[in-house]
Amino acid sequence: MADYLPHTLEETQQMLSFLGMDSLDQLFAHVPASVRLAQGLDLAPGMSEPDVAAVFAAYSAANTGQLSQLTCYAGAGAYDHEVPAVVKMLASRSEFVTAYTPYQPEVAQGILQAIFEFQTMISRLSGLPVANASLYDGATALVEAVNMAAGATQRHKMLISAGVHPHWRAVVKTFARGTGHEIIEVPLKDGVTDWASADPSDAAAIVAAYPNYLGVLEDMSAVKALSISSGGLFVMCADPLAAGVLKTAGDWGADVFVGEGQPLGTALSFGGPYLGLFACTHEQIRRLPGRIVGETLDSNERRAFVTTLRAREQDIRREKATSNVCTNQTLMAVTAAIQLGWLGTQGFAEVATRSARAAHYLQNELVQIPGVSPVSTQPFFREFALRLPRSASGVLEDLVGEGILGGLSVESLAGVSDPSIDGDTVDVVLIAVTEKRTRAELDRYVEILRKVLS
Amino acid sequence: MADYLPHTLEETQQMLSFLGMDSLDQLFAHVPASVRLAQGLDLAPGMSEPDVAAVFAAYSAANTGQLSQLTCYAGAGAYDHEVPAVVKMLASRSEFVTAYTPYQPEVAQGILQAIFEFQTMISRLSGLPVANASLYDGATALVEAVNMAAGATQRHKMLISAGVHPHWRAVVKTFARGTGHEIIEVPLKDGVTDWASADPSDAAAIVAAYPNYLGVLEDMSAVKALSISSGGLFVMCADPLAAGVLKTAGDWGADVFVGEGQPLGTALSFGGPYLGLFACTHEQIRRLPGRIVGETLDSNERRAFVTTLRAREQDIRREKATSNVCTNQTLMAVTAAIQLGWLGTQGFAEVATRSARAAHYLQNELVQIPGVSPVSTQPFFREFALRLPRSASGVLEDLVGEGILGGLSVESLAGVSDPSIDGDTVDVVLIAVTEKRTRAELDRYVEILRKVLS
Amino acid sequence: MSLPGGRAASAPLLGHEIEPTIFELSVAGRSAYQLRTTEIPETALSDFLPREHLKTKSVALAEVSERDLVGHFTRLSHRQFSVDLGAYPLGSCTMKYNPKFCDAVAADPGLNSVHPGVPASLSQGWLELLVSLEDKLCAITGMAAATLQPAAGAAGELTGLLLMRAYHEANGDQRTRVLIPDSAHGTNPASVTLGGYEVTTIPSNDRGLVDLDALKAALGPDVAGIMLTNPNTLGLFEEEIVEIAEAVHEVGGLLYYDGANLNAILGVIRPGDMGFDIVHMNLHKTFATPHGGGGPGAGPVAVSSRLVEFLPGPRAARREGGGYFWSTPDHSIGRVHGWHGNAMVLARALAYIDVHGGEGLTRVAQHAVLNANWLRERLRATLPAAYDRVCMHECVLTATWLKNEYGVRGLDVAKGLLEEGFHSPTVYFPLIVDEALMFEPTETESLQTLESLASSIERIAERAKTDPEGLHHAPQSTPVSRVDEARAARHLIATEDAAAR
Amino acid sequence: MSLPGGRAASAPLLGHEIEPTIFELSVAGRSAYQLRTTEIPETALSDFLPREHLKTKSVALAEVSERDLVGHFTRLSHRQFSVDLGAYPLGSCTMKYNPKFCDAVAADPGLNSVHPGVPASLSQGWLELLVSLEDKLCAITGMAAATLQPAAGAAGELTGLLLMRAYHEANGDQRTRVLIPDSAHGTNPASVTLGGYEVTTIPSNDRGLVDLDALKAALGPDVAGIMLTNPNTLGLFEEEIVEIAEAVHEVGGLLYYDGANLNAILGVIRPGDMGFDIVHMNLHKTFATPHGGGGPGAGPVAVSSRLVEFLPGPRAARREGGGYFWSTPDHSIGRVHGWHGNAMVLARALAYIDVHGGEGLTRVAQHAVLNANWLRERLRATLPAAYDRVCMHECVLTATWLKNEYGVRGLDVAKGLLEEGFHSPTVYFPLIVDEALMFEPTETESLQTLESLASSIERIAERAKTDPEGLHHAPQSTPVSRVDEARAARHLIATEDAAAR
Ligand SMILES: Cc1ncc(COP(=O)(O)O)c(C=O)c1O
Ligand SMILES: Cc1ncc(COP(=O)(O)O)c(C=O)c1O
Repeated sequence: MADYLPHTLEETQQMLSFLGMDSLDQLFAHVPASVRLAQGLDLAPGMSEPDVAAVFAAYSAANTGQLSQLTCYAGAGAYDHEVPAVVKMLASRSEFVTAYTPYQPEVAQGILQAIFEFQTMISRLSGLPVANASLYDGATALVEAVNMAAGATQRHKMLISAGVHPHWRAVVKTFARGTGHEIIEVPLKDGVTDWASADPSDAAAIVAAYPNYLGVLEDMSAVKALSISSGGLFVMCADPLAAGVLKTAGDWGADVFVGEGQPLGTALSFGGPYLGLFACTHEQIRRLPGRIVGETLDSNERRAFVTTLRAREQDIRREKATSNVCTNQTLMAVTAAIQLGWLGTQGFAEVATRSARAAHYLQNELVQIPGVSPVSTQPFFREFALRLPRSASGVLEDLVGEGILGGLSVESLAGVSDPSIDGDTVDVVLIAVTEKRTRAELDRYVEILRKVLS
Repeated sequence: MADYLPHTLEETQQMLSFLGMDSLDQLFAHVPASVRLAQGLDLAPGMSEPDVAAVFAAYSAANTGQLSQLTCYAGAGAYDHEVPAVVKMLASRSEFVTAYTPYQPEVAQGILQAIFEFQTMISRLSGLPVANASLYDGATALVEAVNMAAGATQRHKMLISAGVHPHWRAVVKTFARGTGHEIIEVPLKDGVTDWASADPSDAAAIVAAYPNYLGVLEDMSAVKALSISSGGLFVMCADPLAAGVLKTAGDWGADVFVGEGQPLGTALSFGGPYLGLFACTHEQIRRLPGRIVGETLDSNERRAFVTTLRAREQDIRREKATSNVCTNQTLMAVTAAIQLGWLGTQGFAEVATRSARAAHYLQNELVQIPGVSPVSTQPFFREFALRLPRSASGVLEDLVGEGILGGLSVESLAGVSDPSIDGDTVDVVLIAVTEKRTRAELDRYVEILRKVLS
Repeated sequence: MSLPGGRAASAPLLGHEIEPTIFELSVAGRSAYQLRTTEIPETALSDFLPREHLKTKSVALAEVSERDLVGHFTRLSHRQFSVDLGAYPLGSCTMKYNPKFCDAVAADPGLNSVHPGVPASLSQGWLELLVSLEDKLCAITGMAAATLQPAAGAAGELTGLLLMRAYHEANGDQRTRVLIPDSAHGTNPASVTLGGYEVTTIPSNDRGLVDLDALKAALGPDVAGIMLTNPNTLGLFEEEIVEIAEAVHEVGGLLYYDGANLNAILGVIRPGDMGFDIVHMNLHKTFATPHGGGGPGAGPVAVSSRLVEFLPGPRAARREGGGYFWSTPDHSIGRVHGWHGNAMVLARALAYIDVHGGEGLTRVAQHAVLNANWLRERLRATLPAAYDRVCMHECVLTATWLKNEYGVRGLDVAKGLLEEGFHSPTVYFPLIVDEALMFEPTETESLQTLESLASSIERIAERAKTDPEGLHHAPQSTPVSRVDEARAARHLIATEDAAAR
Repeated sequence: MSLPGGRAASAPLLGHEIEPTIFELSVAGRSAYQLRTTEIPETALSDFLPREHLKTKSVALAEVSERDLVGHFTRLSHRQFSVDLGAYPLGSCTMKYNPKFCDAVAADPGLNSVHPGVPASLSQGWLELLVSLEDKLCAITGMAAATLQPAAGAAGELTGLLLMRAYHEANGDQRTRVLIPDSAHGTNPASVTLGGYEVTTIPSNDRGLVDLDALKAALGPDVAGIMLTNPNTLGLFEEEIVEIAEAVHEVGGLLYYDGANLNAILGVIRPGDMGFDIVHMNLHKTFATPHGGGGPGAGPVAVSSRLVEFLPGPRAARREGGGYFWSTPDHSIGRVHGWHGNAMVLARALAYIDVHGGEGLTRVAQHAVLNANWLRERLRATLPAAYDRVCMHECVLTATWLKNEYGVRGLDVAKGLLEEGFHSPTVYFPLIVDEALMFEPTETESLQTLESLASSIERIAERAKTDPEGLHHAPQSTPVSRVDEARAARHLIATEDAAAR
């Protein structure tokens, strides 16, 4: 029987004797018999590691959508970027991997300083002065932003562009069941939020996405204007990589930035663990959810780092708390700091530029194919939606047969009808391109799609 | 252009100015122009890491003999044993991987202590009191043993059983070109060394293998007797795993143990890096080749480790040296210490037992197949040689078609004729079995071989 | 007994140099990145993007060589304590050994290179894995079904409370209060608030358990449910759990089980059998997925049959006749995660469960409880237990006498332990115990390690008598000495840019 | 200039606890291993193996839990300096940064799970890789062909000498002596001896170079060849190399190039163009494969066309019309390795070469030389160079004046540097320089790191004036303080069992 316990039989016995007991069961003697399991768990017997490895190898083999087999154009917040060996190696150092939350700063400067560096990087790429130490993922980061807005404005009405990722909108709605916020989705027209269709008065937050989930770059100054006129916070959801070429949340005047940090060094990982990014203005700092690392001094007056403003956190204020986040996604934050350290100023801009360039190259070619048309004529970043002459999921299936993961069907993300798309979603495909795609791959995509559609 | 240099253009310039120079070329001004390259190297331009990765992925794909595709029965000193994730993880810690030889013991206690533990483990499994810190591989370890014997006896005649791995014998012969040793191969009969056919008088060393490369367990007391009568050193080449069930070199009275340490935690690695093992009696300690770590005290009287007896080494005695080994295979020694730590007393015995058991199960079944006969009727450990009704390499090719790496042809190891095999080697296959092989796999081997031969 | 083994005996955390930040190592123009050659025409950004969207100045990140990147983060790692370096008896956190095998499983590109948005047909292995994990978590907790989406324990709590709410609402039942014992973890009341409920705090009795009378007094038709962890945060088993469950159920309330302490009862007691309706688990505690310095975790929520229809979706499900598909329960509360939860953490936990099997998990709980009781008993004379009787997987000790006699507080003891090469216990939690020190040794620490830990604590208690000042200033041998936490909060410096100002 | 970056600033090596050996952590009956379920009948050993072969008592290894195994080796790793922790200016060793990409390449099971004995048809990728590496090493050295078998530099040396011998023997030429300068690395004379030759030592002249007159005087028809490294071990280029080569060739001798210092001339000068006939390379130096705490390395030997027929075999070769096969040269000296050499090291080196390309390799050499010269110049007032002029990739400085004035020796300076968070330079080598300190910064260290290193050395020199005693006892802040090396040799304790006695 495999396990990781050190106890020899003699030691177990010796320890029991020390306690004046003679069996392990006796340790549980004070537990009412009626709630103790008579037979043990209804689970298969334990297996050795290599036996379990064989089981997992079968799972692995059954995943026919692995990147080693398919060229990836799927995105929607999760992108196939280069993550070099050096980043994986550093991020997997066991001191980082097997540490707990840095409760004892004297022996946790490694994690604390890495988070401090991460916060600085996220602050810079969001253009806002403070960032936290991470949240679960982009979607739940948006929930925190909405809650922050409610706290700041004492209002409950949230205007959310339908350009925000459908899953994020869904998550916001789920949690609004508890907080009681009113969530108003503002539809898109030609890929752009039709803010005129919504009443901004009394809004706690105006939530927009940049680029939106269809890749489109909407004019954020319109959102800023709305936020000023309504008094609600301007929450900008953004692809963190966009800041490599595009204006930041700070540049557009947003109060809060939230983002999905997966593009910053995390593998696709079937959706998790990812990395919720959150930054805001000075005004909102005492409402910042999650942990935050601050700089201070040690008793010998040397620079040191520590988690701070914990009064905001659940562990002190308890029922007054506006967030319950405790364990977050530190290792992904550390990974992002390493990945951004690897990229540096120039590499970060370069990855964004190359991704955008490749996306435009591909889009330009694909729209030449008869029956294929862009969902929006507006500018886009590195992802775009196309309307196909037939069901997107069917076309995607055909592409898989050719070794291409050609994108995601908007239906699979948003359901058959969604305010982000005029008409139904069934024929709409969302295509993302990263810096990894070569011209040969893009040209092949065009060629195969043409074949598949003809 | 990709590289790992930190220098910015400005810094290079600044450093050159500090030297009173204005170009990098000037650093080489004192080198005669006639030997300086005018055009640079005739190499393709550099490629980025991901581009190189694509080149290597192609090499990888072209290796159709990977274990993920074939069930492995190849051995001959290189075995497919379980190496768990924990061992790989620990052995790849960058403090071990990126350190140099422990020349400064104060900052190298990690490597030094690990080697001390390794030496202890090798000493115990060889049954001899001292082991060194590793040599290149089994074959070159045998060269060192032969040189040690020459030094100890001031003789040059080496009797080597043809049961020693053919490659090892070849390597010994190559290096004897320099040292001038006379190498006498003693042939096998029915898989067992025919010592009677050789004249042991004046021998510096009697070299035997246990098990021999055909897997056979020869009687080592006969070798011991020869060594006593001749006055030559008894050098025993052994599979280190054998000590999990079989008598050790020390038990048999050997003076020197050499072995190939690959079975102790190293991947098959297409043959290297492997791990040369070497242990000997107290008498020979001052002749021990390679590095040795010893225990001592630091200036505060605490236990500490250091490389010692360096006077034996080339770096002091220079032309008087009997060995020139400097860089050895430390990381593999550390890996072996970790792997043996993982196995422990019980696991080590268990792996040996299971391998032997599985080998006997398989051999027993295979010899039932018409036309298949054992090369030797003597006891064997976990490897055995069979004579097939047709060319072994042809049969092995057929097995590969069924996903089985069925062993190695003795011809490929030893050439068409070799003193280890009565008659020619062409039809002889060498089959190794490890603890990883399941009954289902073994049964399938039998079934497929039967099919292939029928 | 052999020599002590659990100490970070090589004192990796000693030393007196600080590591510069990556920004301080930065030199303009240096770089480490390398990208693939793509041969895509190098058009200018402004050729295809309108100027009003373009940034005028690049985001300034650190500019370092790969060599400096590696040196920096390797040195930072040497400034970090971790399970792999030594014993980490941090109460409530279950810092057990994280098997490397589980990490290897998660490193398989066949799992981690799958995009979360691919159709189920391309991710059958993943769906099968998720179903297997869900089944096993249900078997372990005695529940009917589970969602794997919540990314950590607190996310599970809130999800559970929303399920509670959905259940009552479906019954047309408007309830407003949730009961929580005063010993509860801080996330519990926070989650209740975010779930739209009011917290009613139930006091503990003099045995450290829920005061049953007070509980009954607090119950009423407006009570949606109660959140409990059992064993509670004192490491004590709520012996009247059956009565508690009956009382809460009686008024139509539901019982929520905070599974942070599940390690104590694995394979011995099932929350379902105690009457719980909703259970979250911390896979990063009980199921040994590494904590990553503060996450990622995973907080699946399992529920009894009457709550299944409300579970978040989509959930992986087995198709009659083979294969797997995504399905969303009829009255699902909706998504609680952007995708399917922290999948790589889920995979690790399943590997852990599969290695152990039922019997192995039972042994885990038994030895976790054995270790905690041994330590409690061993320290009896040095740090008495807050409640002096058999505990479960952790024990809450108190340093009150050291404070009273020598002015040495629990915090000083904790900091002194850092200097001894051990991680500190949890301090000042639960709030109801004076000078609380909460030790959770976990089952993977050996008797030798526990003995070594106990000796260190004894040494500290001795030192309290002769050198209390020294302890107030401990630790000194760590990468930084005692950190001024108040200062950090007073002048917030959360980024290098704030530091530079 | 930003803050210093190369120091092991978190001082991972400080601290005062020793780590027990794994045997001291061992407890009988504990275990960590897990093996596959095979369902092979569990027959007794004695059923199939004769008793006279069976061991009566198991080999006693350490018995530890996986958790303790991990803790032990992780703590040991924290007691070990490495390139990834800080600057490592160890002369002659080329401790440059080892790109992690190359390790990742070598971790591919498509390479590392291939058995070395499989037929060439199953390992075409490997053969192609080896051919590609051989071609590129030849282009770099200006040679015709190479063997990749030698496992390290010294193995390459001996292989090269056996090639020299085979060449002369094939010419019916019995030669007995090999010339070696007095500055040579210790492996050179040892290899010559094992190659069956006598060593004739050639003195250096007052410029630190081979004394051409002495060389000529030593030449004769009995000279098989000369072994040189150029730049030599003083870091100085043998400017008369053309004359040396002519003189040696004149008497029918061959020139052997010890490639340990190839990093200095990569892409700038080729050994072949200098007249060398045989070249070994240390891939673990020049081509950045990590040194592993003392190996594995790889020491391929490249030769000019007249020696190709003697190379060890089998060698991977390209087949006309596609595909690869093994071939052994007609007059091969035979195998020098059990299989094909240290294949995974070879793969790393090829990846390194491919990333750089020709131009990148030239930049490597240029900046290695730039760094060494900058450091030499920067330290001019503190530690003068043994030969005061432009050096190549390393510089040999001398602490003679510190010894004379304050009694502080080179070793004390080296040990002091450990306390400063840097690895020491090579000390007392080459033997011909008094109080030698040989610094090789390598090209991957930044200007900031070099500046920081220089400041540390200046601090030590200052300390020599005021606190020479302190330096005699340095280092104190490392895991162990100065180690008694003599004691270890006096009472050899090479195993735990010897220690226990
Ligand atoms: C008792 C208890 N409940 C809940 C939690 C919250 O879990 P998480 O940190 O995963 O959000 C914790 C963890 O600290 C805990 O100890
Ligand atoms: C100049 C010189 N020659 C030869 C060698 C021997 O190389 P290796 O240690 O790889 O055997 C070295 C390495 O230390 C060296 O510096």
